[in-house]
Amino acid sequence: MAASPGDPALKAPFEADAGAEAEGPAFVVDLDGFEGPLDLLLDLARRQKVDLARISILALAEQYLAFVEAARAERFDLAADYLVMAAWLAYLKSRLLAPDPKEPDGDEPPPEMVAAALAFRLRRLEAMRRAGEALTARPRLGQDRFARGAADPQGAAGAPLWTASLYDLLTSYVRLRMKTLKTAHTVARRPTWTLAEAREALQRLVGRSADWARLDALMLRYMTPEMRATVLASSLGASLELAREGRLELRQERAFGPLYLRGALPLAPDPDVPSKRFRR
Amino acid sequence: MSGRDEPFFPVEGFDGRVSAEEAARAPAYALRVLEASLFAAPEPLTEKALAARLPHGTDVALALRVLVQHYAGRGVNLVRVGEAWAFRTAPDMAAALSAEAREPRKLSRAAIETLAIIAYHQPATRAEIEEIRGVATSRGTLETLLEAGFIRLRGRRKAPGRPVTFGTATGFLDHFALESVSDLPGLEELKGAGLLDGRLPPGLDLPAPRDDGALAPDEEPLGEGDPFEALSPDDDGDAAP
Amino acid sequence: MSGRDEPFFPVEGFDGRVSAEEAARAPAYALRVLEASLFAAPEPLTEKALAARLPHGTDVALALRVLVQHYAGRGVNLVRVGEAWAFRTAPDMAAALSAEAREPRKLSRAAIETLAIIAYHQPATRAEIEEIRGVATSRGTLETLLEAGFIRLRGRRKAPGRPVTFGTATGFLDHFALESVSDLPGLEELKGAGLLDGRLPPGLDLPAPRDDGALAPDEEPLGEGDPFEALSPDDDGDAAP
Repeated sequence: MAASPGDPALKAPFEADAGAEAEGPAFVVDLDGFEGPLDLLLDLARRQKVDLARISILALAEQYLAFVEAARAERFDLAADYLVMAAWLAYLKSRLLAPDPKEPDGDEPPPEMVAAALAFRLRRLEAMRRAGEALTARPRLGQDRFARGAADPQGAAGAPLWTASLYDLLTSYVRLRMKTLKTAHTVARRPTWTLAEAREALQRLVGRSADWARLDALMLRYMTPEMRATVLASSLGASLELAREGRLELRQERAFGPLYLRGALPLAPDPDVPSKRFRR
Repeated sequence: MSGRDEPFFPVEGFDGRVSAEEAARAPAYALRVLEASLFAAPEPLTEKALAARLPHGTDVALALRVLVQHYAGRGVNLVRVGEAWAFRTAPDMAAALSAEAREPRKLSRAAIETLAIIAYHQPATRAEIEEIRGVATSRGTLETLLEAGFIRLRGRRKAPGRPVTFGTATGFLDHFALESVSDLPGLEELKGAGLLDGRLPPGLDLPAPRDDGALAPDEEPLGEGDPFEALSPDDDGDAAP
Repeated sequence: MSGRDEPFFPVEGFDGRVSAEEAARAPAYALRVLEASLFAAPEPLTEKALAARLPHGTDVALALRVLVQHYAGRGVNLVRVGEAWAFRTAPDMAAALSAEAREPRKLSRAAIETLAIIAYHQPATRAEIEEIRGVATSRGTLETLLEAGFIRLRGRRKAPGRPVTFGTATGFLDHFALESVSDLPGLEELKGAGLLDGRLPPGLDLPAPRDDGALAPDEEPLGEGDPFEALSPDDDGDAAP
């Protein structure tokens, strides 16, 4: 339920003494107890202790604004809805207090009508709330009244009567379609050429060939338009790796110039040597 | 409830709703088939379904009235549930049957309120529910009510966007011991007070509840995955936005 | 069995097993509690269990005898099951019950999905259904839907293999209380009703379902042959393709 008049959460903004909260955010206004501004308004309206049909909207607007003011003074962040309602009520209040003498200005309904509509909505919400309480107070199936407890072994059944609700139908359809979409995204995932693939291809292409060959020319066959970037990146990475391991040699004449490679010398090199062979 | 003071075996004197002569016209065979059918059926049975089990031409309505009357004072009553009929234990037997009582279905306050609005205003669109409650309706709330069999998708409003309308389902009547939605508590009063009238004229609207799908400052995108699964299962109540 | 010739409401003259004076000693309250308990219990109840629900000192055995006698000629009888008691439909009611007593069963998820696809995409071939579901559709699933009267064979697609096309049947509209398939909600309505998350992946579109009864331009009549053959190969259960 919404906070009752005795609820400390609600009292806080009104009754907290200013000094206590001077430092620190210890102060919490439990707006979670309210289901939005209308709920808060209804709670405030109930405190006018009159028939909801005769509440003063002006007084209600003032109470609401005071509540919001107090909450803001405590540096409490109010959800946007509460602030929008505050602005709306402030405007309504100003119109109620100072009616525009030159009346029919635009299509704005007179403030009294707007106030009456708000009062109506509060009464309607209250009525629905009471209706919900009245419903749940009824003798409920499974708690106060009971259906047959066991299947009847003699109530032989024929062909099953298949049932499903429209809700089942719609949710399962939507679920399916969402799933299909997700799969489509996976398929469209950016293609990659892994380092392992590059390594394997390089070893196959270069092998022990003693001739220098341009890396991009060697890789040409793999470079479909969408694969170009990944093939270049992976083959460069793999060739550096292979050079470090002494399996091939790399040569580049100048910065950003083409990269040449050839098979390593047949003699197994000293582990330190390969890095020296890597000339820039 | 009727009954406790009536004789346990209602002999001749019916209480006026069904005369003895009328009752005599309801053939015993039909009454027995109805008893057996309604007893054996796991769900309430419609008059139409019951008629299909009886010899052609049987006055099903009369037979049902005879049975209703016969069971009125018993431990088990024959009750009407919308268009259908079912045996249910008498409401005053609750205490004696406490062993059978299940954990009450936990409905959040938001769910109860939403259910009441749908029941009293049906057919109601989501926008209408939100207008009355003044807050956005969470998906979880409607799902809970749909899954419980309390509400159903009725159709669509003939209005721009043709929004889906919700209404109560048979499970609602059954659960809350209502014969029909016209038996809703306080319905006439609310109607008389004009509280069930349609939407307010435009221009008199309060600021509308926010449900534009846009992210609030304290939210982040769902990211990958099934959006259905992303809804936490306990997203039952409506959070104040 | 007993019953059909006996008066439907056993008046005074009990058949000797329980005298009227005896019956009068069984308090109505006890009889009502027994009725309600035996009806609501998930299993037959022993005399001891029943006694526990009654005021101390109640003559449970007598009360049970009174009830047995009362229900002797009815559609539902009170019977002894081993050491316990339970209500059962009268044995001679079996014929009347089995004729129409169809146990409502929930459609399997596979069946609901298939049905939904057919509803929105009709006319749809089996291959098209499988494409959307991502799994093979078992013959059993389609047969269930056909037998339930939810779908029908519409015709054949004018395409290689001339695959059978499926559409919804009148049973579908009846069951889901739709006037026509075009009343199925579209994407925006589902969203508006709160059945879809606000943040949908782009590219999700729902077709506008239609079923005007006539064959589509790319359809032709079913023609000769067992239409069920079109459902083979016979594989039970939905398997991944």
